[in-house]
Amino acid sequence: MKKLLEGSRAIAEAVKLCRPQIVAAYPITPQTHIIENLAQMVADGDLAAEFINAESEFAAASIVLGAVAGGSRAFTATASQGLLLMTEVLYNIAGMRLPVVMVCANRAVSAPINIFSDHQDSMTMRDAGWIQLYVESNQEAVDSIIQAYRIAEVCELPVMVCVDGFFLTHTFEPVEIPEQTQVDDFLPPFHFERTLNPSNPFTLGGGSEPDNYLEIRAQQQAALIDAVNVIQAIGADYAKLTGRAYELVDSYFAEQADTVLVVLGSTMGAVREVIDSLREQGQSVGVLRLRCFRPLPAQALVEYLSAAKRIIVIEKAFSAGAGGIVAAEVRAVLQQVGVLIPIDSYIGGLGGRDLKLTIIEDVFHQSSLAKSTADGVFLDLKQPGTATKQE
Amino acid sequence: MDKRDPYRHNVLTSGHRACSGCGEAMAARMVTDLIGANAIYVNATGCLQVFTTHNQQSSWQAPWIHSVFANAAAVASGVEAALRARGDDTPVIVQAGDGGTFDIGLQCLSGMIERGHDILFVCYDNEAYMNTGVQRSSSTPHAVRTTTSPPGRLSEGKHHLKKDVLSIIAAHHMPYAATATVAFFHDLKAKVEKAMTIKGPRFLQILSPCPLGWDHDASLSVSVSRLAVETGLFPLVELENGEVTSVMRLKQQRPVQDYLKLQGRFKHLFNSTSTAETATGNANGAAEIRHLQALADARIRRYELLQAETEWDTVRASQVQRHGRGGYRNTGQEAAS
Amino acid sequence: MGTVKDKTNATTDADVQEIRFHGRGGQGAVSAAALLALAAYEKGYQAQAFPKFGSERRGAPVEAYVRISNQPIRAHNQVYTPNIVVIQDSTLLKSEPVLQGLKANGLIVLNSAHQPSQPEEIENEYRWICLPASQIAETHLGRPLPNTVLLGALAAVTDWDILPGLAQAIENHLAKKGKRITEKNIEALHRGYESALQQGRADSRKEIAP
Amino acid sequence: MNGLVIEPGSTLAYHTGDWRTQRPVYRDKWPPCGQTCPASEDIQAWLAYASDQKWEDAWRKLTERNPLPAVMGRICYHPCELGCNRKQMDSAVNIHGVERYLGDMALQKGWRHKPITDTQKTQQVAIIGAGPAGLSCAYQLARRGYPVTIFDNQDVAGGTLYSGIPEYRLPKSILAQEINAILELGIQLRLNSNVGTEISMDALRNDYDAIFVAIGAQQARVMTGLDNSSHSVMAGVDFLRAINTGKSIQLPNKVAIIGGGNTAIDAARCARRLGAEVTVICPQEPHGTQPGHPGAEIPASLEEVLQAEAEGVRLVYRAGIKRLVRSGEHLSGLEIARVDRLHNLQGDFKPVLFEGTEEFLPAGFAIFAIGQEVNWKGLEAVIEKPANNITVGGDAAGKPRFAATAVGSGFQGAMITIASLTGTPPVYEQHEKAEITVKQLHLPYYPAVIRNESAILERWKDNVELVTGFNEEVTLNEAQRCLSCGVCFQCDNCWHFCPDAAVIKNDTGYEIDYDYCKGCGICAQECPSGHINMEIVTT
Repeated sequence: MKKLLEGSRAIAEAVKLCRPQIVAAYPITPQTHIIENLAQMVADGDLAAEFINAESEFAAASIVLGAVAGGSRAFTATASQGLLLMTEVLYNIAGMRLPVVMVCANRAVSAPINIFSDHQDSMTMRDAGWIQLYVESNQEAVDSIIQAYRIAEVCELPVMVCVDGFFLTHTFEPVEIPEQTQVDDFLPPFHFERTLNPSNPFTLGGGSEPDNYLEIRAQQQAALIDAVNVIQAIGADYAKLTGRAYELVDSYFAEQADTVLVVLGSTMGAVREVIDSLREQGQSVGVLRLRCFRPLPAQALVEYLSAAKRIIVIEKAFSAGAGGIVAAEVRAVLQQVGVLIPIDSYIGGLGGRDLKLTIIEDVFHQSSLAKSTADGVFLDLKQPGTATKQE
Repeated sequence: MDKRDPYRHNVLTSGHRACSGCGEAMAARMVTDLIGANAIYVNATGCLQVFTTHNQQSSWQAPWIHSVFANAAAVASGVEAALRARGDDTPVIVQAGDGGTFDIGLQCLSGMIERGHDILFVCYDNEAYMNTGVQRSSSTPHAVRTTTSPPGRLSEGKHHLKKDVLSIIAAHHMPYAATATVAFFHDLKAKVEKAMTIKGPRFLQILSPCPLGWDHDASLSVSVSRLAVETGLFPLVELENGEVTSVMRLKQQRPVQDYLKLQGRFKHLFNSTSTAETATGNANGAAEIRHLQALADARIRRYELLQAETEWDTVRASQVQRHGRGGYRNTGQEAAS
Repeated sequence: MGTVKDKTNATTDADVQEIRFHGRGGQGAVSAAALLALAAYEKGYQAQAFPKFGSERRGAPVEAYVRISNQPIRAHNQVYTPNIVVIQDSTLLKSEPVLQGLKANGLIVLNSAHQPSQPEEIENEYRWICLPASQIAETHLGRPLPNTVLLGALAAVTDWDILPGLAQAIENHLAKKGKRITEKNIEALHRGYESALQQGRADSRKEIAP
Repeated sequence: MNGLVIEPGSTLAYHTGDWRTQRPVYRDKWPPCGQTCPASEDIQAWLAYASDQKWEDAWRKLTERNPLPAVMGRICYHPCELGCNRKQMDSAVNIHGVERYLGDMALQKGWRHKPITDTQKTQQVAIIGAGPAGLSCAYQLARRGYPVTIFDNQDVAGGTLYSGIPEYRLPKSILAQEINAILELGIQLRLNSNVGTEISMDALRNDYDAIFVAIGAQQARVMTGLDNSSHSVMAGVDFLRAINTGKSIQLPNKVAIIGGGNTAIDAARCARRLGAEVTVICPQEPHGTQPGHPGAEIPASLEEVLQAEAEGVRLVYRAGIKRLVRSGEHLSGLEIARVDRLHNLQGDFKPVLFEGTEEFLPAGFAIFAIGQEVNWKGLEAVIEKPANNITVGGDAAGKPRFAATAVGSGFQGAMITIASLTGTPPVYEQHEKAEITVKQLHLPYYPAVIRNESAILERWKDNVELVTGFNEEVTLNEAQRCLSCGVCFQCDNCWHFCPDAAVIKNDTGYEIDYDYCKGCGICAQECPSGHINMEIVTT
């Protein structure tokens, strides 16, 4: 049954359904409502977990690392600076192949300090070895979290569910929360083979040498690449249970369109409106949302984008000194299979700047950037001197 | 599994790559065999982690995990909570060096204590960053030579004092915090065993001589550690809920020179050519030796190491007896069953 | 949905009603938005509510938004051109651009006994519902919290038929605070509803009815 | 996660022993107690057993070299305790107290000596003299399967132990029991058999394959130039024999003893027990006055002197006798004078007296205890025609003439005898171990424990044994004071302190696992007893 819930509450309900035994977190806007809800659930006895108030995000990540190694399902959430403070541990969790699930309430990275949403935080973690799922809505956040636990535990890889801060976390919208019995059927009790246990003493996180570091990393890479199949299979399984299907990528007329926009996250809703409007006007446009960004679903990108004549990427993060991250990766994937479609790379929505429908629509009307060296063009950029000075 | 020794488990077994005469290896072997293999060990980055896990080989015969440098206490918090969630009362032990305790790991340690996790945190204090080649830490004593506190025309080694981490930790209303060192095995044993009977966070700071970083002969690790205590520079004390509840009395106070002279890290103080006192306010070698003596005297006064009403003194604690004074509870046989 | 069409955003199919709440930190603007969305959702509409993104500071100006629609609401953008503005504190009229973007013929629900003179620079014609919500609240709750009173007024001047839904939402929302407080708030909700009706603005109901 | 390459193996596969440039080796050392024991007892070893309350093991270890522990525990002057390294820490281990306890316990429990071999030899050995040397030799030979016959000219076995040592120091019953225990090994004892007169040496040589001559030094030295052959004068050795064989002796009120040895003190104390006022004229200085010159001090043991003084014996030090003063046949006293030097110009022990220091010492009886000599009468051939199969031992072989020396001599005699019988070089079973000094010990590791002393009865006049033995608790306490110099006592230090798990503890001690030992040397540095050597690794 659908309920109108704040996104953070819906996320907390989803986490609760997964029966984590340990929740560890450190507050940071816009993640706070998620962990406040979880803390209340624990306080009310509705969630049989221990809520551990970490003294930093670095510690929170470390605690869930330890909790999973210690044999319990765990959850954490953070954003922005908190995610960056976790960086060392996130790489470590992935390298140790620990099935941790976290939510990143996506937020801009300072300086200047800015609490509003963009994707720079989780994008910066793209090489950490985590599976990254970027969700469009709170419904998808709920569904992805439940799937994330199973994906993580099957692959022995950590999963980061990326939820746009405020746009999703603070928004009340209708969400269907699965029944506990449904989730219990879908997600088996936590099992981690390498659990620290005196009856089978195991060394986790030992040193390696030039001799074998490469091989271990190669295994990690192979596991991430293989995870594409696991994510799809588990997604299909979930669809059977709930009727809600999620793919690696989410196409809205992408495969039929001459011009395809590529986006991530909650922007997709507005883009759908724009696509509808443009298609009503007879334009051959579509959009492809990368739900799964890590592992990069190369095969799906090729399938959905090869027939396009023009690709536009709007992304809420960039690789400073280079340009759009997603754009570069999409370009690389297509070029690898010999598809040379012009790709226009736009960066927008940074620091909470709303990607208004008009701005999105305007991108379709812009002439192609192809053959220019411009890459990562900033959208909605104010002219010098016109940026407001606000509180 | 190593079952060579029927009288101890060798939780930390042979083939590790610690330097010859390593005090930390010695201390860790004592601690882990006193606790046994029925525990989960969480290690911070550092010498102990590096020399015990190398290239697909581990010296640990108990479950052991290492994550990163700063987070051992937090990882342990997670492990402990996970075990508790599963109704498993296996003890959780953190092992860290002074870097992972005094400096980069202090925040996580503070969090672990504040949250009351049932964890024993053991700091093997060798008073500098030895793993990276002897750089100064906040545990490095005053006037010590390290590669980042070198003596020179304007310097007599480390300018600052050794951080009193024990007081910081005790100030958390800590159920149990104590110091120990390898030379006094039976004292160390009593403290480990006591710590293991207490619920909640517990802390042991174990002075662990480093032949490389302290620049003494490999055979002198125990002797040097004994002198650190006998001079008063490293008091052996116990604090419970922030109060000093026990000290090891010094039967006789030795002058600090006895300790300093064995170690190359203090050598510059004895042949100091620095005339820096007037120029920079730094002292010359002789004055620094007097300063170290004064620091020892102050610690002795603070903990009443000469007057304490206790029969537990440096002589009594050292004494051996025929067939030993008792060793380790856990043997390989016990752990196997 | 309704007769008020969004002319400022050509790409939007304008079946959406957008409501903007203005208040001060602590006055419950965000809660009010959520309660409104819940009541509408219970009535069968699609609804979305969210605060003005950012940190909340007690006493500082606060905004919250609601979208109500017959169609699923996909966009997560901010609200720029509301159909209705609810102003919980009349002092905000002077300090904040509370009427910014309000659609022509838009509705203003104001916590005030009197209708203020419309600033000259605003050309659009607006319809005002003014009621002393704080005083009403003071009478019924013992505290000048205008929130539920204004929601009652809003129910009175729209034809969403959400008065029972609001009462239910308030009951759920305040469940932890006890039956007495819940009852008083629901009473305040009804007083607001009645007060708005008594202003004889029945015509405005028709204008904005979805 | 099957096949994950991050699954680690064990570092046991990595042999850090290759890093080593020196290696620790457990090596027993030879402690000073053993070095100084005239009987070469492995004192440390039997104290170790005693420390573990393995009393019989301790007794058996002790009796490997000395079959008379109950006797020696009473009368030996325990030079071992002078050598004891524990003196540098507090005070020496009371070794003789433990020895006596073990000897007494053996007698009380009836422990019997056991042969070393089951093989009975056919070569016969004769031993002349049933004193400590002869008994010791017989014991060692018998344990090794040789048929042994002891000849003694007295009617009781024991030699000087019987005739020379008073009851209050060594009860006859104790001596008899220990001798019996030795004889139980199958030794023939022929008393009242005077070899040299009744039985000729030649006859003995015909009947026996080897002979050990241990006839003692029982003939009193006579001070020349004195009228000391007549009434009221007696040799100390004769006086003691008379006392010890139960002859009744009547003494006048005042008795003078001449000499400073143990015989003099024994005689003085015996005379005191007969009711006399006794003065000992001793040419040497008192104990402790001539440090570094032990020969200048009274040779009698300090304990004996102190006990004698406690019993009222008066000692006049650095005095010599100039003449006996007689009134008719009766002795009225001695003229004594101060000693200038102890040796004459020829270097012989013959105190030289100062002129003009004479004084009169009233005495009705004088006992000369100025040494004994060997009586070779009838056995001259032994000296004149040395033979491979004839060995001389005990007091007859030379000085020092201590009972323990005689016991040691008996052991050596047995070894030489066996060598001559088998045609092989003698096996002394001497310890080929490095000696250890106090500098190699780590004294702070040892607990301070006060030395236990035996109680001395105040009822000395009863002529019962004066010094009491230890009880078990005290004996254990004393044995545990042993520092175990140079020998492992399983204190666990090496085992605790090894950083590399290269010291493996087992039921009997420790072993080094050289696969992993890095040679840091901590074990050797921290070994309390100096048992561990660091030895350079040579390829």
